[in-house]
Amino acid sequence: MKWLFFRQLQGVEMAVKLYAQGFEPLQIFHEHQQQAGMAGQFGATSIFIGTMRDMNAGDEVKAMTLEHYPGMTEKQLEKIISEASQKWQVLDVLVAHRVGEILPNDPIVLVAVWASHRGDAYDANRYIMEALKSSAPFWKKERLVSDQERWVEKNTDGYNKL
Amino acid sequence: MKWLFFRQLQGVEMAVKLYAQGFEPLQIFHEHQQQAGMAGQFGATSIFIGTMRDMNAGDEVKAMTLEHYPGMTEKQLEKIISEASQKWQVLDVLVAHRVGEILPNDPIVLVAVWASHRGDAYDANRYIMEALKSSAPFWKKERLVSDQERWVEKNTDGYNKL
Amino acid sequence: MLMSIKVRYFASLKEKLGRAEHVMDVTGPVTVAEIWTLANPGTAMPDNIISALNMEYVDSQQSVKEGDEVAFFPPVTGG
Amino acid sequence: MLMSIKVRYFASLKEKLGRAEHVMDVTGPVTVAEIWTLANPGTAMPDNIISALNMEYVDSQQSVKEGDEVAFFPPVTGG
Repeated sequence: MKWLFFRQLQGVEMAVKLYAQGFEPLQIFHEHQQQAGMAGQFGATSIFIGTMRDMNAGDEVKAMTLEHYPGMTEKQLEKIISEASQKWQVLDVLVAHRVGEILPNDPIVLVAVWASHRGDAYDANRYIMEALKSSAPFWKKERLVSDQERWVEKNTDGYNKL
Repeated sequence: MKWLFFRQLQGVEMAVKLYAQGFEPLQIFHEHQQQAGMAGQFGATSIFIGTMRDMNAGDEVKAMTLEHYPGMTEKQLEKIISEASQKWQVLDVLVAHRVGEILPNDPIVLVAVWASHRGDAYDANRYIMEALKSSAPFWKKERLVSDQERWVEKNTDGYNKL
Repeated sequence: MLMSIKVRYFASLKEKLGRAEHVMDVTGPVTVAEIWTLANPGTAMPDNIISALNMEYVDSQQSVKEGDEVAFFPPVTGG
Repeated sequence: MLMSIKVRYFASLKEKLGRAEHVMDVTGPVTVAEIWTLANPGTAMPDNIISALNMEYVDSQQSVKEGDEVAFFPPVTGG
């Protein structure tokens, strides 16, 4: 498991990790939880995993490149986690994201929130994910089965149904 | 991994499992995902894990017994999953719950929802969890550090902050 | 009409009543609420008690039929 | 006042402009929007392009100072 970036935020146990390869969300989650030493304190854990689909906008996609802005990406993710931890009572937050070349069924993002109560865990997780989608500097370029390449133009709002 | 009850619901891949022991949410999740054969289809997975805390209502708790109503519990959980799958576009749902004697830090419940898009995964997961809390027949009896035993009287609404 | 009805209790109610289940022969028509009264004479059903008939939630005014399973229990606290 | 400013482009904008980053010496005061114009004469900033200054989102009317890093990129599409 190799990560490009890792930082514990001050005060609360929170981590942002970017992976150039070998991204196993369940393993990262498990290791983080084991290390965090919160046994008995957390009653609610909300986990979101985003995974690459083999179809997008009606076209078959065979690969994708995830570009990011090293430095700003981490800074924005930390800011998002910090905002969430001010809005909700959370014990720990872990955000991990892939960068580089990925294939369908590869995981892209993990957001995990540990809290005493489920309302906080659910709300903080979703807030972080929506904020990541709208403000963390990552960009996706798809390679279609036809070998045509195209940039994904914008993310949709996850709260509204299409 | 031993389970008391397991049923695939018709039409969609959905499963309800009750465990009398050996409940490992991440392992159950992973096995279910591997067997479901959805690679490339799901873009969003929302997971909720409920875990026993060592404190409740201001008291230290050293153990808990989870009672259920065999037959009705499964029936109500299936009904909840069925309702969720009518309200949202989901690809798969897994609900697992412990019964019997548990200790602090032991997992109690797992709700996992696989969907194409994150809005459906988040909404369906939370709906299932709130419905489980309000209508699946499980009852908790706590044993305090003082050895006093007491039944948990009611669940709170997870959407409202206390 | 003589009916055989299975009656079950759970959790704190089971402990309070000192029994988990029993089978009653009753003459119908009879409702879920009347099953409680016949099964627990002199003990009013506590306000928070929930009724189920054949593993579905029901209003206690629902009628029962031969072979039905009636259950009474306190608010659920799983998850 | 002569300032050295690092300018970066990402994703589709980087491909369109054919460059990822460059350092410019400019005479201030100057805004983020003016940095674009000086760096890309004759090319209007596309409507959807977002500006960042030292890795924070900013309005393009924000002023820059010596040593700042200015970035331009299309809407983000991570997660």
